[in-house]
Amino acid sequence: MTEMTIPIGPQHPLLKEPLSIELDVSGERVVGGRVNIGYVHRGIERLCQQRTYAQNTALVERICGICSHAHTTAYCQAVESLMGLAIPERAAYIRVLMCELERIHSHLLWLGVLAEAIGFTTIFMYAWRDREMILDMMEELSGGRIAHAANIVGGVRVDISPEQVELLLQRLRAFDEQMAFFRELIDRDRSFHRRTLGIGRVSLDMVHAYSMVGPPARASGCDVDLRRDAPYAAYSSLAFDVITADGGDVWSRAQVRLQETIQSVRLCQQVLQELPEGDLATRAPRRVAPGEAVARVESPRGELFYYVRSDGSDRPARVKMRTPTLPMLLALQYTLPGLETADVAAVIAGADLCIACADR
Amino acid sequence: MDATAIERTLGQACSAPVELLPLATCAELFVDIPSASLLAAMEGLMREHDLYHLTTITALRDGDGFLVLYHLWLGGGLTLRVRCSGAPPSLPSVCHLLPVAEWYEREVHDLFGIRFEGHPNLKPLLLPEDWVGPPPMLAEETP
Amino acid sequence: MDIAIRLLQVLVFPGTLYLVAMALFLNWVDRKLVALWQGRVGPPPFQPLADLIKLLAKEDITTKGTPAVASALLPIAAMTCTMTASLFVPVGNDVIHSFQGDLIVALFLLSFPSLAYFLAGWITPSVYGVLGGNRALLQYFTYEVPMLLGMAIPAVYSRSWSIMTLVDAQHGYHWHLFVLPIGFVVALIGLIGKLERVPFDIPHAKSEIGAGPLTEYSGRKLALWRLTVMLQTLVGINLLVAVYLGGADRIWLQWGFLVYLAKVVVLMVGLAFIQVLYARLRIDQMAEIGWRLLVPLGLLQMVVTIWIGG
Amino acid sequence: MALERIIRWARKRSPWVLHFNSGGCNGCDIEFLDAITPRYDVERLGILKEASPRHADILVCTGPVTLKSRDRVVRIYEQMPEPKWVLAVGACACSGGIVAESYNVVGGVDQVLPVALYIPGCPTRPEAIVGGIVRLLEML
Repeated sequence: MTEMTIPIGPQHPLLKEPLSIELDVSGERVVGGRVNIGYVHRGIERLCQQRTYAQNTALVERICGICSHAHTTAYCQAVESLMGLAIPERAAYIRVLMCELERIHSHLLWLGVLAEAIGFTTIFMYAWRDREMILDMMEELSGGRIAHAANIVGGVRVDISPEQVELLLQRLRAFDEQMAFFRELIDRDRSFHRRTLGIGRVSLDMVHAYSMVGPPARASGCDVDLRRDAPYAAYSSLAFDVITADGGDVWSRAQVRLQETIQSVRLCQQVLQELPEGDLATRAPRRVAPGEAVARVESPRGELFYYVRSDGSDRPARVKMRTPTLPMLLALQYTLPGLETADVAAVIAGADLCIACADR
Repeated sequence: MDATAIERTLGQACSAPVELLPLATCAELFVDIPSASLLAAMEGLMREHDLYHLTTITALRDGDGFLVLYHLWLGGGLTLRVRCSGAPPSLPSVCHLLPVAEWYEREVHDLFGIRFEGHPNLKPLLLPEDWVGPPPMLAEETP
Repeated sequence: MDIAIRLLQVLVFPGTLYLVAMALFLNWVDRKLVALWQGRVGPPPFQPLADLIKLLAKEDITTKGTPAVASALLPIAAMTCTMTASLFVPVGNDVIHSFQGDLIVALFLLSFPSLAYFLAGWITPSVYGVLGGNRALLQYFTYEVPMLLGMAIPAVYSRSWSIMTLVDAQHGYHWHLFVLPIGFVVALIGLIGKLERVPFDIPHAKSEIGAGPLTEYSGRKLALWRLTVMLQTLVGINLLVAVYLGGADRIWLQWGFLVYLAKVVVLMVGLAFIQVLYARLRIDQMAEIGWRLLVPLGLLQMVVTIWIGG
Repeated sequence: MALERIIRWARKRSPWVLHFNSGGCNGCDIEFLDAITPRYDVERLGILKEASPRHADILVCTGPVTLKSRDRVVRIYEQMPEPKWVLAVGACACSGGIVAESYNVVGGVDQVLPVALYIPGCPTRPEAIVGGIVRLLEML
């Protein structure tokens, strides 16, 4: 069989971001794969040490365009616990609202990218057209479609007026009807099934070996969700259920992400209906006593981990962030062998990689 | 995740009494482990508390040596703190126990210059291959 | 005098000028419809013409390692074959040249561009080009057979290998479509596979191997290749209309040409609709549909045709 | 002379775009992809997103140029046939943006490529990207 190495190079129509994957192919079957990253490494951890705590929220938000709010939530929670600061109830609720809206738009973005990878451009267009509804909601709330600057250390900067609550609930209902189309697509569209069912299957012990997190882990039966296991912000007083599947293939991941979107819509509706009164933020001191703190947040792609250490000055001594895509990329390197070359695109897109997150 | 059982396991692994200190700031348990018994501690935890999730490995400068934190998840957050010093600072690699550590150790090696004995390929992960100069996180002045 | 008319026919009306204009128009219809069904606005009119002229005016890079002569000749050869094939296919109710057996010549000439498309990818040094070439070759074999079969069935049914006589045999509404529906479906899917349209656009799968065989081509060569693909679409549709849908039947007299145009556009709308509905197939699924579904169906229809004797 | 005008008309009507992210957070990339999807739909201006540098006229660069992707950006630019233009989309591409003084960032795209048009914004709104491309077409 013809041995060949196919570079899915830093510039490739499948990838929105630079990532280099070399596939060793014999005939139409992949026999080996090497993933190397680092094209988007901007040394954010080093830059965080040169800025004050408040300035870092703007920097941390620009690690990744899709889950910017998750990053600021994790960072602010780490710094708030470092300062021993309790944020007001209303701020916790608004944080959850933005987190869930971001989860919905991230999953829809992923559905579009997967559809384009398997050549289903129509679904790419529909998914991204409906995603605009969510971006409108976020823009109306915080003024920004992608970088919202909603979080500040000590609370949130965004307030929701009663009319906005009404409008948002109405938009969420309209969005929910649109989601019915995608649910039906995932369940019944044969041409979607043919390219995703049983492809790139990941077993539960592979998930454990590579500490995989988020929807890909839950799609293989690993029932971990930080919103329920280690509730933060206002998740402890909200009702939602964690979606798991046990197929482990690209289709089960699509199923998990779609159901999660529905849970997120339910969560948003709960937050809007039970939004408590109160102010939005408590004042945060400029200098922080020496100490260290850890924060874990369930970002759209999985567990986002932040570690902040202070040395008494107004700048953090060390900020360490671990994004959920890193283990996913490592696991990808070991799940690619054995695939057909034509399925590689579906598996890479199915893994919902965010390279800007992974490289920091 | 019951702290006493973990304390007993780690105590056996490090053959010295070990104490889990809950962090004052958040629900995370820190424990200091001598670098020699790091592997034993990991195997103990994996064997008795079915540890499988290594969130990440954080390195930070502490005086002349380094502190390396292994953040684990056993239903709750647990961090093993290991002090490491020496001319070329080095630690035993854990990636034969937890394969995900392969990339975390490469990244710590990139940014802090800490060598991990027994690591399959300690090539740069995030920095370009032809990176010249000291590990970036140690450089004093901003470049 | 006769030569002047011949030249006029070859160069202007049913010949080059008309073909290029019609191919560009059909390409615009295709892109506009796909965009509208996807909720988008779609390209403005004359967009394919603008693309073509821009590409012709662009720098023509021949990468090191690509034989310059071959890479220049292939698109020209592919286009001339498609043009010559269209000599025998009636446009409206007149055809440039018709003889017994011109259906076979047309089909043979139409199959060469797909081979040239494979060679175009094969001679470029880029991995995507070679891979695209391999896939194009595999798809070429899998979909030439159903298409040839689909086109041959009406010929067997109406006992003639000349397209014009086939058109006349369908005079007055008994089109071959009504008599041989399975043959029409086999020919149509064969045509979609041959033109490498979604769901069979595997050789130039944008998300897997970039532009496939044409990855390394730019400027004039790329323009010629894109025009060839458009011409193939037009000639393929013309062939289907003539052989299955009765072409421009004499009973509509002078309106015959408009009816023929309507049929071509309706078929184009059908092709665009299929493009919106499906995801791209994998190479093995494509081969499976080709050999396990289309060829047996075609043979079944052939046996039925021979049995009912026409 | 007429041929010249026709060619200019064709270039204005069918600018094919190639997108490359040389190191940014994917904010600007998503906004560029938004420009292709139904709400903004740049295909009505004849803009197509192409898969290979050989087919493209405009290189949309998002993100600062990091050390590792510097030679990659230059190679892609060289692969593109003339006439070609570079569009720097987003604050990072224009000047290195918020991560300008990082150890792994060279700076904006203009440190490496001749940039025809800068589109600021962090992230750039899709309308700004579409407006930028139209402004570039008017400059032809």
